[in-house]
Amino acid sequence: MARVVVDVMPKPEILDPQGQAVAGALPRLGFHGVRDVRQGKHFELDVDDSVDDDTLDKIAEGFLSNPVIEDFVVRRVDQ
Amino acid sequence: MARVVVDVMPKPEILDPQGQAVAGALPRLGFHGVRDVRQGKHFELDVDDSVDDDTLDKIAEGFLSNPVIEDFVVRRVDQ
Amino acid sequence: MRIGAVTFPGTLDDVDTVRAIERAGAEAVALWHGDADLRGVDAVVLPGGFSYGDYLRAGAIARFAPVMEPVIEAARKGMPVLGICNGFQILCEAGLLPGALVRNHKLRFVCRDQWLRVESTTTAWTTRYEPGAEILVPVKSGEGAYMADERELDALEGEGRVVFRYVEDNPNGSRRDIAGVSDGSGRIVGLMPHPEHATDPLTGPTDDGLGIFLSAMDNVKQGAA
Amino acid sequence: MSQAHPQTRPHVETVTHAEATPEEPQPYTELGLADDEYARIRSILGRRPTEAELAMYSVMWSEHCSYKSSKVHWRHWKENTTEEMRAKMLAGIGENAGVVDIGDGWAVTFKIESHNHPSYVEPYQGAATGVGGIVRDIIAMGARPLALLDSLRFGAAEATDTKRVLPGVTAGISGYGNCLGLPNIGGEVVFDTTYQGNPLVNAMCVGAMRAEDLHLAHASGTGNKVILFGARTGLDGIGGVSVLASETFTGEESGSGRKKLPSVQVGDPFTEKVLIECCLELFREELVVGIQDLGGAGLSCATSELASAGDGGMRVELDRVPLRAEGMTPAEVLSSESQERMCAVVRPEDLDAFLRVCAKWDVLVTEIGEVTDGERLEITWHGETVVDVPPRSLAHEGPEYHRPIQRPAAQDALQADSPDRLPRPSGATELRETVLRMAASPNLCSRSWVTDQYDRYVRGGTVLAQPADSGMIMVDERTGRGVAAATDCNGRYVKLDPYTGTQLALAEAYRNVATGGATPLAVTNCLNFGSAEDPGVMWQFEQAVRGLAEGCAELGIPVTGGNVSFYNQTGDTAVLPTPVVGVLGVLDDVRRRIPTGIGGEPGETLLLLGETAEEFGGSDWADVVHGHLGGLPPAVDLRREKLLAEVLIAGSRDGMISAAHDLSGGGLAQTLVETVLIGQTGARVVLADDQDPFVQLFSESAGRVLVAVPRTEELRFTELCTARGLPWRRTGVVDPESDALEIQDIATFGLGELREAWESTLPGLYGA
Ligand SMILES: Nc1ncnc2c1ncn2[C@@H]1O[C@H](COP(=O)(O)OP(=O)(O)O)[C@@H](O)[C@H]1O
Ligand SMILES: [Mg+2]
Repeated sequence: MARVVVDVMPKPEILDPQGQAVAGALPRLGFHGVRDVRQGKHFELDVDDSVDDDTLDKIAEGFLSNPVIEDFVVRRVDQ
Repeated sequence: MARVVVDVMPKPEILDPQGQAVAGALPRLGFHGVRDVRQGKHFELDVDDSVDDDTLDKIAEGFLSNPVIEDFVVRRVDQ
Repeated sequence: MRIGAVTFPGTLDDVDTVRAIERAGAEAVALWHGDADLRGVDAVVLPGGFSYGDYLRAGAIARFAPVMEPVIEAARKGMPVLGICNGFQILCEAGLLPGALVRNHKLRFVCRDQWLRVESTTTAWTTRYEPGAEILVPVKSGEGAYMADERELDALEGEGRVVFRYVEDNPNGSRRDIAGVSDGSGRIVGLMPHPEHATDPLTGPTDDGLGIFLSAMDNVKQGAA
Repeated sequence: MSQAHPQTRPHVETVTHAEATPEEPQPYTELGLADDEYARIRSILGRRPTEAELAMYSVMWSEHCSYKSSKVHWRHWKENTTEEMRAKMLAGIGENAGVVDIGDGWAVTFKIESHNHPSYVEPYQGAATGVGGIVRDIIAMGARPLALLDSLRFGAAEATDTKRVLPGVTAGISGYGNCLGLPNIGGEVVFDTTYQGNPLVNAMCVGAMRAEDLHLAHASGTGNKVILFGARTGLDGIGGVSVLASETFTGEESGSGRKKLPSVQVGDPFTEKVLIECCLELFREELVVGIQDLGGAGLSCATSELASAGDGGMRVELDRVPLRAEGMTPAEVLSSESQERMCAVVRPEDLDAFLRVCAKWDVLVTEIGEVTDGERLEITWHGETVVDVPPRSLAHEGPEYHRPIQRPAAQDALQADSPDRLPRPSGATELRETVLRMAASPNLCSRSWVTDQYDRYVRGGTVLAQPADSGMIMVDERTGRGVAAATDCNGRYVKLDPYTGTQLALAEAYRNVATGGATPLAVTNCLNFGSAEDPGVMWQFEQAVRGLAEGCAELGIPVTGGNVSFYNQTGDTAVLPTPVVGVLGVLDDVRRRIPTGIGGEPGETLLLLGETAEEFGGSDWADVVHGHLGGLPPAVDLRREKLLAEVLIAGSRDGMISAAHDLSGGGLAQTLVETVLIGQTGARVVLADDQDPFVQLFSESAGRVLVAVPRTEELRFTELCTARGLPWRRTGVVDPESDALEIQDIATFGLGELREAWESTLPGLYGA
């Protein structure tokens, strides 16, 4: 069994209202020095060892993200 | 300027309907071998070098996550 | 008798809350998220909506608004405070009520008429109801599932602080069918369903929600007497 | 890792440069401009266009913005609108949205618009931004948006792609509309295999204002300021125009880098909600001379339309526009379709007050130019002129095509393929099964899976919403004056006969509004068709427009606006022609509305108004049971529809009708099922003995409504019908004691059994 992490982020040219809302709120909460925030999704998958990288890419690209507006990164992590 | 990543995940004992929906849909799409999926949030912050780890923890704990239901991890990454 | 209704950027049900307060016979006072004081109101309602778009988490940004300082202070001193839907989420985020509200178990926003049982009639907002009364009011939310750990839930049940419970069908996967809870004093109450949308059968399913506002008025009058 | 950074100020092409290099080749074909269109631009300008000008012409002269294939057919609206129809119209075709006078000093504005392709590519955001766009159209009239409707078409209900598109579209409409605080009061969900790959997402918005507050998009008054407010401008939604950028970038970004800019945008409903409140306050304070939303074609459209509707020219300093991305070119800034932006024209003396209101709402605001006494739209970029054009040439003088029109050769065969030959259920058992099967079919089953995701309560003025024939909201809380709206279209009817089919869509929407007790007032439309270059599609289109225009003339209600979406087609397969018709009606007191469900009064009689003929062409029965589409659609009789509406309105005014539901897809059987389920009350029905029960139950003849009248009103009401010459028949009684629908001599259905059939289908497909 392996642990796989997929991070899905809005493409840089795409509006990220959530990230902007967070960035806008921080100074009001007294936190300064945060220049930019982007918010995406973080998936943790437990997969059988038989699942190869190619399949993981397909899952990430075809299902966990929409390539029209999002980029993704897949990585295997140690547990 | 530093890049900071904050990952926020539902606590293990909290129901994660989003992760479950993903896990449930994968076999229907022909992807097998994914045993479990959990879904959380992924934040990327660009922060001034003056922002210390303590402040980042406060931001993550007091704002980016809700400790009643979520855990978080903060890490600085190379750009 | 003056009851305040707070408008945050993105609050939506403030007009309805004002209407419900007026239907109950009290004077409604509009409060703004940037206000530094509560303009002498006797009770305050945080209405529903999507404050700050509900970005990040519902209520997470609004709870830091300036008006929340006097709200928290007044609540601590015993002023009746009601959070409806987004208002409930804000009260939980602010720590005035225990627990948290998360995505509905079916991952969809749900808008429907919902039966609730009034489980506690001793709070500042529910004295007008008979114990165990069942009322029909709209529920409309996407992050309405009430969550707390087992110990907290047991404590809430034990102290009679579960104020409303879904009957027949739980619309969002809330733990133990909880629709609303109160603080230890019974003066701060939060619920996901919308009593303000059940104050006139022309525009809502019933007028079952009016009792909430009437209860608060009784309560304030008694306090004054 | 080395990464090339785009220059923060890329090379831009000035008018001077364009003048000096007349022969430089330009990628106009890639931008969708034909040879003769490009030649026309050169002749208008007397030189070749700059990159920025080329970008502006290419978007403004696109099908989407210029209506170049459809405009020649608009004459049908004009020719069919009489003075009397025009009288109640405060603004009509050509404005952002139509405006009608609903009495008591109130004006109501409404419009429907498509967001089809984006909703296929990214269902959630495509549908969400579709809602955002139509709402800004309504604000641009100076109105407060009051309610939404959404008319949706998807591929086969069980198709895998539908399971991606439908939940995404629904969630997008729900996510955006709910967050804006607009009740969703109606719409449609229709499935047909032709929409596979080409779903239709049409969103409608209704808004209200005091008649004197109407704001038209005009930029008048030399020296007035041009103000851009709302969200920042980014690279999203630029689509094709990014080909222009490729030459202006160095390093890795050149060539392929910028070409793949997404044409889909992400919506920010919170920003829009704040923008709405900000605009309403600006209107209240009378700080706006003219206003225009930024939708398709972004600033290109807003500036050229504002300027060409005014009496002067306009100068814009484009580099002042607040940007979200680095290194954007003027062409990109002008073409960006970033959401949640508005453009206003403001008197200089009001500027400070304007800025103050924006600050209160935390809305980003920038002065970007001013109205001039010239005749040109002049746009500069860091001091250099990059655009210098006559604004009308962009906004109003785009190309117009007389596309070839040809009735398809297969049309005759289609119409000859009558449903009469189809085997019909025989005997009570088969009829019973057919009722249940029809009620459970995707096109007739309960829409709750979709509509339960929409907030219908917010703002507290909704008096009718799903499930009801029309949505109805209160406009004036003091008097109870309100409006009703419905959208309808049966694409199968339109396919069989586009002229009649479109009139049937009009008739149904009109009838749905009247069924709630409201008086129909005005019409909007969204014409969704296949490729404009297919002569058969253009024939459908022409027939549809003529049918709608002539139908409106007969009903005496004007078309106040609309929207066209061509190219809903994959390869040779076009969608069913889908001219969605939206009708708006008024009621002086919404307390007199007619609800849909029976059981509100102690003793009620069921009356069927209208006549039933044997009409199965394009019916749900032929589709569900036989997968058949052929023959002719039901006949349409608009005079009868008008009479029916008058009777319903009179019945509502005098309190004679306690519930009503019209007959449409699925016929009487379906209406009965819905009536008892919505009212949660049983009923006993007796069919006529002089007509085949199958025909009575499933025929889709138009012009029919089932009403429940309190027993005490029965005589008065039937006498009214007889006196007016409206056929009626006593069809049964409501039975509050029973929890069954009994159709005498045929079948008895328990309400539970009906509910199971009607409500399980969509949850079964898309998740319980
Ligand atoms: N996409 C939608 N959005 C909102 N309401 C909808 C939608 N689809 C259907 N409805 C509502 O569901 C109810 C049933 O729809 P339908 O059967 O198409 O009505 P009708 O046949 O009377 O036009 C109506 O109240 C309609 O407005
Ligand atoms: Mg109808």
